[in-house]
Amino acid sequence: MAKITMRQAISQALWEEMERDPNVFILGEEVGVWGGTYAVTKGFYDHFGPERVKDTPIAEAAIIGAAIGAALTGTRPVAELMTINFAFSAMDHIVNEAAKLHYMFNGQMVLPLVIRTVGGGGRQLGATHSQTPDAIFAHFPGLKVVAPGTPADAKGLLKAAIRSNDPIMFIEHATLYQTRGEIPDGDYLVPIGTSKVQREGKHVTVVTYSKMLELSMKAADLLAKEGIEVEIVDLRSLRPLDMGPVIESIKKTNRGIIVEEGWKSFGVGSEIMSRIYEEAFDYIDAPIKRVAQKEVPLPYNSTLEQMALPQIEDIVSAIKEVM
Amino acid sequence: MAKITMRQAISQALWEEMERDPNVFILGEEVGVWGGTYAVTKGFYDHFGPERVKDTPIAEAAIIGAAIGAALTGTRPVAELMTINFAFSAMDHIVNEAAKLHYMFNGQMVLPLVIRTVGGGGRQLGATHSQTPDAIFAHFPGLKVVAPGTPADAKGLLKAAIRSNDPIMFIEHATLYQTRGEIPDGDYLVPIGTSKVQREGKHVTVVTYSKMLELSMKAADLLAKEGIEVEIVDLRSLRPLDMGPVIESIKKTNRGIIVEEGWKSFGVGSEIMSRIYEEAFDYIDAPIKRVAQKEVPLPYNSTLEQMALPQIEDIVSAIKEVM
Amino acid sequence: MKKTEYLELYQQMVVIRLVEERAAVLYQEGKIGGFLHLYIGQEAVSTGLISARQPQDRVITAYRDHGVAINCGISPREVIAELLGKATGISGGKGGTMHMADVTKNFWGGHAIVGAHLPLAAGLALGDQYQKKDGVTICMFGEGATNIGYFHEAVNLSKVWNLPVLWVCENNHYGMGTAVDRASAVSEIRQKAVGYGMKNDLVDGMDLMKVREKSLEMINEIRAGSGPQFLEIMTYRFRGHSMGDPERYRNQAEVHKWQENDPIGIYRSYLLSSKISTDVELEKLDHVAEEIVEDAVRFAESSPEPGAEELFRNIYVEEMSGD
Amino acid sequence: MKKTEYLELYQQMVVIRLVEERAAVLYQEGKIGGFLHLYIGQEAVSTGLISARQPQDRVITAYRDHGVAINCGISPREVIAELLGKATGISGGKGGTMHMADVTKNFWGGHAIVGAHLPLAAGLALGDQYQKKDGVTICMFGEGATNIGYFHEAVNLSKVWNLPVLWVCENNHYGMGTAVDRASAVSEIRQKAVGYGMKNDLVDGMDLMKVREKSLEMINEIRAGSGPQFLEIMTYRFRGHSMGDPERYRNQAEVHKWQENDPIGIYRSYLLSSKISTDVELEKLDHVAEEIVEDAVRFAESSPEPGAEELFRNIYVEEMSGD
Ligand SMILES: Cc1ncc(C[n+]2csc(CCOP(=O)(O)OP(=O)(O)O)c2C)c(N)n1
Ligand SMILES: Cc1ncc(C[n+]2csc(CCOP(=O)(O)OP(=O)(O)O)c2C)c(N)n1
Ligand SMILES: [Mg+2]
Ligand SMILES: [Mg+2]
Repeated sequence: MAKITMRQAISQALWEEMERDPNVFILGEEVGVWGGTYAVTKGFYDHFGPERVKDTPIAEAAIIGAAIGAALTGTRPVAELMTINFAFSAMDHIVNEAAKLHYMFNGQMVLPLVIRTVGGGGRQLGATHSQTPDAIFAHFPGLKVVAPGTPADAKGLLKAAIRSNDPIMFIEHATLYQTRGEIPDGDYLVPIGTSKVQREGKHVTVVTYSKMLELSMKAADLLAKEGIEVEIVDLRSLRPLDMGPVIESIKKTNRGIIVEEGWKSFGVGSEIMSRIYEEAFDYIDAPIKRVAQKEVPLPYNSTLEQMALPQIEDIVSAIKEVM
Repeated sequence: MAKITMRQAISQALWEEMERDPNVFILGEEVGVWGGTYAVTKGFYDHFGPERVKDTPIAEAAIIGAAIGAALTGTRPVAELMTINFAFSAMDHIVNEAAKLHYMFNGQMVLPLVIRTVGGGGRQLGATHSQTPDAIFAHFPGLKVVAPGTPADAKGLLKAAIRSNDPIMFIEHATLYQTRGEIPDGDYLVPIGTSKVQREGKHVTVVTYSKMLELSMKAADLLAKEGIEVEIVDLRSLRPLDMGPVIESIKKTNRGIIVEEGWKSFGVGSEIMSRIYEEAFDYIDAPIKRVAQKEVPLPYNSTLEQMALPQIEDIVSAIKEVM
Repeated sequence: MKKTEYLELYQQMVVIRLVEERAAVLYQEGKIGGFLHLYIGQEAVSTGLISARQPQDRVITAYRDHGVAINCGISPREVIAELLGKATGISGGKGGTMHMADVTKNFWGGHAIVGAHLPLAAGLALGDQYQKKDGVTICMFGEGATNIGYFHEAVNLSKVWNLPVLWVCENNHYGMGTAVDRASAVSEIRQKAVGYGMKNDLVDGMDLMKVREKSLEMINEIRAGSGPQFLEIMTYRFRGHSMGDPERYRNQAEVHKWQENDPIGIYRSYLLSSKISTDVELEKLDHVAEEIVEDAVRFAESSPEPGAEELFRNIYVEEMSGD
Repeated sequence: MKKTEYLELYQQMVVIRLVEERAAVLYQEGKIGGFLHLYIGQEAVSTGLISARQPQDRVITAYRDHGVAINCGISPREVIAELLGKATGISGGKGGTMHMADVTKNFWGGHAIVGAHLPLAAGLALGDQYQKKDGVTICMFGEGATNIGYFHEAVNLSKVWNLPVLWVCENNHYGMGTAVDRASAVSEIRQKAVGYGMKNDLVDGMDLMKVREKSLEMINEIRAGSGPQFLEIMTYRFRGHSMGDPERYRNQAEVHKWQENDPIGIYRSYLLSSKISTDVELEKLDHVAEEIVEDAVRFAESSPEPGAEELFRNIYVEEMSGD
């Protein structure tokens, strides 16, 4: 069990899979010579060479479109979209092509494609560069959407994604790259589409994922001092959505909140809340609450930005409100 | 009170607003010489001329981007995206530019922009051409999303949209154009962001909008024969979302279902259900149900397609299940 | 070419023509749903072009794909069955008219979002390049598609990476109702290739032999490592854009003028005047073609619809762990 | 030009340089958040270009916008205050470094999505054309931006509609770490204009007078009705792409060679050798510039942050009826 950063975990996953399978290659803006804008692919270009670590023009639709095409021929591209905000520039290729080809052509087309991208706010990048629009991608059947919250999961999930034959959006979080955590030794996979209890507790359930897992963990630490034992379920993937552990936890605690970084309306929390009520209506003792981003384009000014983003205190008070 | 089709209602709204205000103009693919692929702008080109009815290249990003730019100069463009499936090709301009400019530049930029587009399935157009992804647009603060279900609302809402100074997605439904309904005489507006009770009842609440209003009305007719009085609340706009009439109705009936045409997960119903539980938890006597599209890319074959789309019987049985 | 090969191409054109004419009737009978884009008038383009490919060369096109499908070796049975949405259709009835493919014959579809398949084509070629295969990817698209950003990104990428693609623009003078110069900055589309420093040429698309010759030349050069090339093929569609086209944008005199250049007639004359074949022989082929198409219609009409279980098949390659 | 005008341009360049140098320090001190893209080395481009515009001419650019903002008449106070996220910033602290605009000065921003402002520029010009105003829209973008689809759609549209736009490509040889020929099919970017049949030219961007002259010529022609034109300006950024740039993609010798061509030095020499000004006079201007920038920093640092109520202001123009 080594303790490494999220950045290292993701980098290791990519490196190991590229070593294992010569059909795996990387393409994207600045993944090569620059070493990745978040330094995830640092050293890859020198080691694997320009054929397998391909710098692209600034042309998101072509990056995803070409990755789809290459995947159809049996290679296993890992396409990087520098940030998820630029995924809108490849939206058609993600939702109309990647998500639909396999079905539309009756299974003839197989796309072993991973789209790695980075979301999240909190770094004063302004409204166009700080989004967490994960929910909108999760809306499309045919696509899988994965968003890890720990280094161990990031590594295992990314390796599983690269070995999968389905198109997968793999959403990393810009402010988690420095987060450290233990990872299992050797080669391991984390199955896509499995939620996980990251902390056990009996009083209240927090459903969350990605960066908000970190904040929820801290909120749980604070509440533990007051005797409130928080159970935290990490979704890890939004589609497929594994509600099993969520429902199980809710049936135990009878209370819950959902914490997400993105905007509240038509977001991740709406779906989770709906499913909980659909599947465990009789077990809910108090209205479930959502903690989410305020519904504004994220401002540049740091104070305003932090006001808009969910904070540990927001989680703490939401939990207290459902108790 | 004349009885006209949805197509006529929308066409009249456009025509009247263009007559009223010379700053209003139309641009989009085939809006001119062709007369609009759904014949909504038939006759406009001859009457208003090529300067005000502008056929564009097939270039969705440029259509929306240019409409934004023109709006910034004080004109009032109505940009048509032939179908909402092509909105993904203009996604960045819709969610990163139109939705954010006013806020990001501290109110300096004003965008009186309407994006008219057409959604919905049921015509065997296959997976890429049959989507109802309304929820994903409604996720973005800064944008307004309107989707009328009756000719009267369509006309009044579109006129209100054209006179508004905010960017608005106006989503029509391809299989509603022939639907007839009474409209008020003369010039009238329907305020954006107001839900409406379209049918009164006391036993159960159906929350819906757009095409599914039509189906819900028919389901209500059927149930009326069995003595079940259904109240139907039509959202009419998804952002701003007016929950007032919904909550009021739920507090009266204590039971509800939500009917939408799009996919269930991370859809419109998730948000509505969450809000109901947040705002009226103590009033719900049975778990609310969602009726929505099966989570598959919509197939071409008509039988399969109809299996995937919500049907009147689905609404009827969902209502019976919550009774 | 051997005589049989000449005749085979003749037969392909006639079969395409008859399939399209039958499709128009089936559409009017309500047996085909959705849109229907006929290839009548353009048969020499794909027949000549695809006759020049090797089996390892991939073909990809837009929604006007029935002819291309037949040229690629998909049987009229499978084409018409797909039009009728039958289980025996080439896409199992799930794709429909716009989404036909047979990857075993290196035909990669049938794509309905204008221009979106061009990045996929770059990717197919990238896959071959990466795997050091010597295939050339032939990508067909309309002149209207050259105005969308996808065209630009894909063609640029192909040049930067020296991908083995033959870009083939079928200039049939209109994108729906929009004449080429009303939507494109240049009306000779090949001039766009100059902006990418790409070798390009132009050929008369009503003359199969000219199309074939030029295609052979370019495909050979690309296979030899020339990098991508651009071929503009001048042609004309004799019918409307799709079945519901009011055709207000062109006059019948223009249509008639082009119809005098019938590609089948031209090729027929060529076969006769060059003494490759005789009237009697060709008439026999016409009859065979009629029988093939009649058989195909019978086959399609008597084929079963896809079973209900098909609805949820092939959304993903793997079994999903969540839902 | 009058002497004062010559000196004014000198002063603008020096102020820009000093603002950028101070910004770098403020960034290192942690007072500026987000990314920071400096304009050092490129000052002559926007100074020469914008000196050629009339007040009715609109300017729009990308995220490397501080210099452009100053040339357009935004005070260094408002620029630096925006960098610090203060209420007195030109975008009220909500936009930040990448989103500065002052529409009263016909400066339309500051846009952070690569290439996405080009369609907006077409729209600004469309608005002027529609309203029969004689303004020319000047749209600046990097050479890296010419590979994205937005470029293509916007430039094509401008030509089809004969819009009054001057497209200005600042070719600084790199898009982040990607040298021009690693991402673009042609390394002389103006060649792309040929693909649109558009008049184009190229000018040395280190020489203010040359930039000004060429810009004047083109803007005049466009105003006279020539339709859009394309100007490539060769330049170089002396600093990294943004503050966190490891600069692995170029060697210091190359940077030094370009630094010898300092645009301020070149213009200074010109002013001296042509006897427009003297060393003493220019040094005095240098001092004035220093004071302006010091004052701006003091102003910005002592300015208040935006109040909490700003978070929810300017999402929409109108009051919303829902929430
Ligand atoms: C992105 C997108 N926008 C619009 C459409 C609607 N549409 C379908 S075909 C077509 C015209 C295409 O013209 P062209 O590329 O010349 O091909 P042709 O139909 O002439 O073969 C349009 C606008 C679409 N399918 N996709
Ligand atoms: C659509 C999109 N993709 C990627 C980025 C990230 N990005 C920001 S600047 C940049 C390089 C742009 O280069 P160029 O256009 O040459 O402008 P320069 O920075 O040289 O002024 C990239 C890739 C972005 N902002 N938007
Ligand atoms: Mg065409
Ligand atoms: Mg550059």
